[in-house]
Amino acid sequence: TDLEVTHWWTSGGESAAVAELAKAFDATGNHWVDGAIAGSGGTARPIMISRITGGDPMGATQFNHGRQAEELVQAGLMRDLTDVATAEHWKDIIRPASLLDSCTIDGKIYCAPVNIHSWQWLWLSNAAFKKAGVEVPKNWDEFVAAAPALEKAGIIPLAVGGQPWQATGAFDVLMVAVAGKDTFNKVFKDKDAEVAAGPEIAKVFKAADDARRMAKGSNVQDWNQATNLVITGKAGGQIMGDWAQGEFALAGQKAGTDYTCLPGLGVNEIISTGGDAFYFPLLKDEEKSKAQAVLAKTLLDPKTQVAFNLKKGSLPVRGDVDLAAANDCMKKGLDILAKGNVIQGTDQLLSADSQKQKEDLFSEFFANPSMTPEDAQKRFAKIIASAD
Amino acid sequence: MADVGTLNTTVAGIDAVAPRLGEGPSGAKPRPALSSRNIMLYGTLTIAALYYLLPLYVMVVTSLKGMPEIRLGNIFSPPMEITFEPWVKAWAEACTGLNCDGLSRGFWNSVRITVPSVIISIAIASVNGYALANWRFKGSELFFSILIIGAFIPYQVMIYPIVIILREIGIYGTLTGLVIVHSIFGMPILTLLFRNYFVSLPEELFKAARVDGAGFWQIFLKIMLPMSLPIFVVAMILQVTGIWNDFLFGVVFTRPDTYPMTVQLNNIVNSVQGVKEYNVNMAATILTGLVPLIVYFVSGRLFVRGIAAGAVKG
Amino acid sequence: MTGQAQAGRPIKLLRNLNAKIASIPMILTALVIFVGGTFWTVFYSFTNSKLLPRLSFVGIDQYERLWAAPRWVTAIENLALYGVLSLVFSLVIGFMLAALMDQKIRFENTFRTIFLYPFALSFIVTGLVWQWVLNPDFGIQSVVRSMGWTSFTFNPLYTPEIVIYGILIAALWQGTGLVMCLMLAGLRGIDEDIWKAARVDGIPMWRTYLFIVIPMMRPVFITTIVIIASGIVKVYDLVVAQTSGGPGISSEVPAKYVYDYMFQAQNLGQGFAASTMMLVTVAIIIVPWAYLEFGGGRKRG
Amino acid sequence: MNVNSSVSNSSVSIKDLSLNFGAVSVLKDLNLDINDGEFLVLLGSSGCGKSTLLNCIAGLLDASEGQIFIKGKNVTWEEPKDRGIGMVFQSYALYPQMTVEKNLSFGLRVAKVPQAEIDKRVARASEILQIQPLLKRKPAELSGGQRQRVAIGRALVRDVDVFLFDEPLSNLDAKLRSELRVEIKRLHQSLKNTMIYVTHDQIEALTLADRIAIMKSGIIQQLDDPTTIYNRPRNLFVAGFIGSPSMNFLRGELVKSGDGIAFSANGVIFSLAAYEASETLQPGRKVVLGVRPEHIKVNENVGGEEHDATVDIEEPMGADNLLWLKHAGHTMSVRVNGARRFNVGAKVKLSFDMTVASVFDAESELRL
Amino acid sequence: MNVNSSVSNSSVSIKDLSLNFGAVSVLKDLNLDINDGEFLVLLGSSGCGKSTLLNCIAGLLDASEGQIFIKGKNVTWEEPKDRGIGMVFQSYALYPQMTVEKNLSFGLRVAKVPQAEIDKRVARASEILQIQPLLKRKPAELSGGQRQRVAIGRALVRDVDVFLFDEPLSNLDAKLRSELRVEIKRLHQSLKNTMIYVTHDQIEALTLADRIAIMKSGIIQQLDDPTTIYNRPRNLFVAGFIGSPSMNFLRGELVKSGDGIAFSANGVIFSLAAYEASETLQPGRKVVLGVRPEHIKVNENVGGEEHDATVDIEEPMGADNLLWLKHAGHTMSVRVNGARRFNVGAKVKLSFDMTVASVFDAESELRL
Ligand SMILES: Nc1ncnc2c1ncn2[C@@H]1O[C@H](COP(=O)(O)OP(=O)(O)OP(=O)(O)O)[C@@H](O)[C@H]1O
Ligand SMILES: Nc1ncnc2c1ncn2[C@@H]1O[C@H](COP(=O)(O)OP(=O)(O)OP(=O)(O)O)[C@@H](O)[C@H]1O
Ligand SMILES: [Mg+2]
Ligand SMILES: [Mg+2]
Repeated sequence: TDLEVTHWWTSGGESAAVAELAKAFDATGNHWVDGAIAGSGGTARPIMISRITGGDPMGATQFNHGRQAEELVQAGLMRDLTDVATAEHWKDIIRPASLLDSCTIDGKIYCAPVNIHSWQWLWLSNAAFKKAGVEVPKNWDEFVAAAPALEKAGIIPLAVGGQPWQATGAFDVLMVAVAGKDTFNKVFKDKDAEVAAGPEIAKVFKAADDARRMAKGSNVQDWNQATNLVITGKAGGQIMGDWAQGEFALAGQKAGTDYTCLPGLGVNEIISTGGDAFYFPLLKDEEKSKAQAVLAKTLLDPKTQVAFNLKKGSLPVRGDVDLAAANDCMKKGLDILAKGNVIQGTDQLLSADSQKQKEDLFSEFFANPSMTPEDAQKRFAKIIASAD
Repeated sequence: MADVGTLNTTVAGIDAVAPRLGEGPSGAKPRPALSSRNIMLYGTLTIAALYYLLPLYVMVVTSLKGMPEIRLGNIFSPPMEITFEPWVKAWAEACTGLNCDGLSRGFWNSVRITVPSVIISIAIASVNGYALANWRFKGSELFFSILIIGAFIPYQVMIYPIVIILREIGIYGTLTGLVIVHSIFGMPILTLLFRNYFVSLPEELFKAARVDGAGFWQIFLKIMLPMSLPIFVVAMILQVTGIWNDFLFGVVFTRPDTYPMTVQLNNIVNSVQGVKEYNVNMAATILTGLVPLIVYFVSGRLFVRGIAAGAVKG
Repeated sequence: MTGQAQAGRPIKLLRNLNAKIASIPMILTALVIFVGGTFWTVFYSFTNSKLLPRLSFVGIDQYERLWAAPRWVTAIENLALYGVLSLVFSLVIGFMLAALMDQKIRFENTFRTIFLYPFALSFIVTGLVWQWVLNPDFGIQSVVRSMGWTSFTFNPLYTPEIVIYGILIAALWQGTGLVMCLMLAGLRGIDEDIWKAARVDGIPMWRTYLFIVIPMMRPVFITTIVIIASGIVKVYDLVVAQTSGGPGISSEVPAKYVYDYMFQAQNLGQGFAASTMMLVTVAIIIVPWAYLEFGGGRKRG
Repeated sequence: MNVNSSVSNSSVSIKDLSLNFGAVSVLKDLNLDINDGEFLVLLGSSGCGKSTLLNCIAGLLDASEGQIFIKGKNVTWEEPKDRGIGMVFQSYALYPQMTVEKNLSFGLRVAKVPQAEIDKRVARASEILQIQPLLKRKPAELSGGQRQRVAIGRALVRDVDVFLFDEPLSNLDAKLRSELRVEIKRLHQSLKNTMIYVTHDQIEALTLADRIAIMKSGIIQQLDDPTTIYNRPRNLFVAGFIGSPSMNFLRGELVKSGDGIAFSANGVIFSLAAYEASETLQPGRKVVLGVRPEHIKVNENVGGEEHDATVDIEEPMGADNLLWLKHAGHTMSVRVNGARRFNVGAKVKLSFDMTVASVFDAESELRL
Repeated sequence: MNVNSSVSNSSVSIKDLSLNFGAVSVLKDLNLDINDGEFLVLLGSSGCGKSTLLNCIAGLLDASEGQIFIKGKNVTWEEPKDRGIGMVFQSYALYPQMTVEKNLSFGLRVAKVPQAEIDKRVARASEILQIQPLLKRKPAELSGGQRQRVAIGRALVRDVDVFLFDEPLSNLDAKLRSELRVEIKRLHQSLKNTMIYVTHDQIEALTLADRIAIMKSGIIQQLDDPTTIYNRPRNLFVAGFIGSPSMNFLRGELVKSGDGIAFSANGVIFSLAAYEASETLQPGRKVVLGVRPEHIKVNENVGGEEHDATVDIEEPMGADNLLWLKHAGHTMSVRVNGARRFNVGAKVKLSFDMTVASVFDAESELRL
């Protein structure tokens, strides 16, 4: 049966990873009809939602699991996957459990998580630091200290693309690294505006101010263009999620020798466990509905998980798979995961609305040097206060 | 002005001495080809033309370069080595997700979307304009005013209501639905142009046809249409351009196998493997713009004539 | 009215029946889409609809939040600035080009085609190309610098203060050709005798244009302004393709705010509130004018 | 409604017709009966509602009130094509993309008349109008006069009862105008159709009409044959409107003079003994005396007193010579033979032919 | 060439003027001297080059060859505003968004004439043209005649030597046209400026002109005062062009008849004994006899033979009555007094007044 799957995985590493999913699904005798829409979730999501609400749903669609699809589920537009999940014992195999929790609404499971993404990485170009004549930093503070040397060598210290979510992501990462897991949870999970206005977060803003200064001059829009600055040594580093690793891999670079990755910015080795999941709109066609179940099952198949995540540069959602082929950075991630140093991603903690407001704030903050960290923090606290 | 008058007579006295042909100015006033007026005129036009041509030049030149050459940095320098590789790639090989057939697939989808959309939207708007110009009825001007105000409503605002309406009619996601959407959003400006054009045609022609016994449709088809080529060309150009270049509706109201070329273009341009392949992007960009461009070059002269007729009357 | 007394007076509604039938698409569009859609939007702007429209009213909360959002304020400011500049420059440049083209020049067709062709390209393409031409690392700035003028700085797209001008450059490039055509058409419609009269009166060319010809071209200007202005209000693709609203939020526009909040932030209520504000603004400017211009039973022509 | 009898012998009959454009009332309670085969001219200055009336008859405008009968049938709500009318417009209104032949036959083809019949009628019309050689041309390739002939032909082929002309000759130059005028007259003589002809040119009205209806602001001022209109205008407006140059008007009052009645203005006395209705005139009444330029004789007595005048302007018009004279504070126009020439400033003697003069009440403006 | 004298007393003088539009030659070696204070009318049918000539004089078109003098000064290369001319256009060409006052004064303000002077001139012009009450209105609020008056005023305020009129009255209706004609005539009499007036309406030409220049295809056919043009047209074209209805033309040949010369056509003989140049006529020559409609008498002998004819059409025109008669295979128009009426088909006797007839050579078309 043909099943149309929409997603926004179109960059090099991503599409290679999707191909693995498609291959596995086709192997079950069905057919994966690819519906890629480029330009990140912001472009793709409205299209997906329009189609689902417009009565012309696809077979399956990617969302960042968490709260993005909540209302679609509540409106009864999504297929209940509990049957598949029970049959496949997802409760036992998916780890961390919070991933499945995000898919669960009123006790029913509505999505199949496929990977774990973590934001908390600093990617560094070894070549750039060599050129600037400084050691490759081992944590954020060293990195900040090395910035002047990089600048002198004509290298942008920190690459940040122009898209708003990149600045926001970088800030969240700095928050975990600088203020720690508890503060992070207080702010984003408990929506504690007082903490958000407090001295801990002020430190984070101080760090963000540094980042802002270091990011001056990165005239690129897309995240992978920013990553490319690092790959080519035009920039010293980039704060970006583990998906950046795919780009390094595609460029033929090797972790450790060509580039260095610092989870948790080398300060606080904690990673967030956001990720992608597939949702399955409710279809009238029996056949397709069955195929959906098959796809859901395939997505969590150990072999698929390994193949997909290796290409994607993310971590599998099952703890029981063998990742011998994983590279340095991925192994670091797995270690942290195993230690349980995990937090939930902001996607899961905040509504898209609050996320967007945050994005507006941080993209402005990063682009506008005249905005003081204090002002920014005030606005940040306000957003947290009204967040849901 | 009496003083000027006397001045003239004195001048006349001087002139009268020998005002015979061949002395004094005679024939056409000499106008050197390089008069300061011409230099100004053609100079300004040429500079303006350069500004308009610059991006096209950059696009073409870049699309003919290889990536190594592009990295050298000067986007204005002509290609040292012309390669058509980017064009081939943009047309047939570039990947979006798993589909690696470039723009070619989107091209035919675009054609399938554009042709009926252009025809139907123009058909509807021309009939509207005709009815508004020649068959006014109570309220027709009100609807027209609403339509004109509708021209100012951002498309995004209307997506939700339209999705709901199309869903209720049950044509969401079909070509019919998309054609309707294009007709709706083309209607305000096109109706304005058609109405103005038909108003500018002599009213007596319309009356004569009515006396001759022709009805609403006969007058439209046999009398008005044959006289309206210019405005149809204008409408066609506007609609071909608008619909061919449309991204938002194309992506919201179609499915992957019927995505128009612009969606494909977006996918190619926005999904990059590390380095952006500028040459492929530029080739893809030119390829996407090619159809409207050809329509322009073929019908440019009629365009101006038609615009004239469609605009002159408010 | 003596209607009933007269033999065979037909029912009013049925007169011009064909015209009315033919206008059904227009009437439906006007009523269902534009009026209906607008009311629907306004209605739901008082709810806190998130991903899907739902009827939970929150009064004017959305509007309060909207006007408290710096991004919205920036967007409105940008639109005002961009709108005024774009309208003025389109008209001025378009008119000047048309005036030049109207001097019985040679190669008129060539020039006209050159000025008009960008209109065939979508805003996405336009944005992309100009993003590139204006890119400081390999666009105009780098080329000029590589020619020796190393302090040359022309980097509008990454300079928040002037980014809107970078967008303006691209928008004008794309749209002035059409304006020029409209203006040229209008100029060609001016009575020859007016020019002659002005020459005999000894009125210099520029004054003839300014005080006589331009006022005479009112209808052309109106059509042109409708076309340009409706494009300005809707400007979205160009900004997305060129800057994504950046750097920061410095090139945000209202249409993008609407789109982002409706679809990315999944806060329909907020998006609807923003679109309602746009509509209100447009209506305040347009409705009285449209009434004067098109409504009110004005005489034919 | 029992209007049959009054309707039966008229070809077109208009009853209490009113028409408003919004708040503006253009036609007011208009009544008009046009006989079968009559050539009726609607004459009036620009904007008086002539075209509006014609459009009402044609069915191109809906009356606000009133009824229209054509050939005894109430056509008030009929479609134009069902009224048995043909219409010719000032701007010709030929279909530019069709050849002359197609132009002529369009109405017939719309009505699905068989081709043989169409050919016959086109042949007949083009013969009558002598446009056979033009049949294959397009309107753009025709001269103004030829175009207007085709436009007439278009009405001709439809074999209609009533022809409506809306200033058909206004767009032509003087020479063509007089030629086509004769042709239309001849056409009417041979076809004997009812024709309603709108013009603001009084020469056309006088030469063509069986009867002339003179309109002013949507009201018919006088409906009569040309001679009566010219010689016995019903009121001041008609008198001033008809005749070129205009009738000379003198304001004054009636006085007794000797045995009869006389007119006095600015102290000058004109005997009205010869006036046709002199017995009805009452002394003391304020009146306007109207005398046509050709009824004033220069240096030639036709009876009555002689008046001194000075030549102010001379307008030689070929066959005639028009003099503008100053006479006792009035300016007066006088038409003399083209061969008689005067110098500006010359003193002349005037003699008024009162048998053909008109006297109007100064207040009601009606002829006495 | 010793043309000093001819230039010094002419206001406008045109020497060997030629003008081509691309390959089309519109004016051919044209020479014209217009006297100071003269009212010259350029008369010709559409497209003959009248406007082109006027535009050359105004400086709005560059001559291809030749020279133009105004007030003795060679202005061939001058700008229009420096030629001392004012121009009035058929379409009025008023500046639509300015009030009448602004329209009048715009040229002066541009020329930086002091405000007091502007006011004075506007006041004077508007007084002459009686447009004071309209000064604050815009052109759209004026009637055609008022607009044309303002257009004339615009030339008036500029105090120019030469007025150029390009069919100023063509857009007006018949009545207004005759009124404004008188006003222009009066204006000329009071201003005594040189005026060059283009028209294709012969009535305007005949009434207004001191001299008329009749043009055909860019060549002046005859330049003479109206009476001469009317009575002694130099050639067939002029004879046919002037007069309404046209002169009646009969083709035939000269024959001997008794003691004198006679004209014979279709076997009918007309004695030419009374013709003014009868002695120069040679028998056997193929000629065209031209007789004006008012020079044929009906049932009234003015000498010479009488001819039988039948009334074909009667066109009553108020003061006159125009008869179209069939006579020996010709159609002939005859003008009689408006009071004399005839029935169609009536048999009448015609008598031709040969003293004022014209005889043209059939080949050269020149008057003999
Ligand atoms: N569609 C309309 N709406 C409003 N007023 C109109 C309309 N058509 C005509 N009028 C007015 O009605 C009056 C009569 O117009 P109409 O065209 O009948 O005049 P007319 O006698 O034919 O004049 P003309 O000789 O200029 O053709 C005019 O004052 C005109 O302004
Ligand atoms: N700009 C031009 N280019 C080419 N031919 C022209 C141009 N202007 C006029 N002509 C031609 O020159 C001839 C004379 O034109 P002109 O306007 O002088 O005629 P006219 O006597 O004024 O006629 P009308 O009475 O119609 O105004 C015409 O045959 C016309 O087609
Ligand atoms: Mg009319
Ligand atoms: Mg002319």
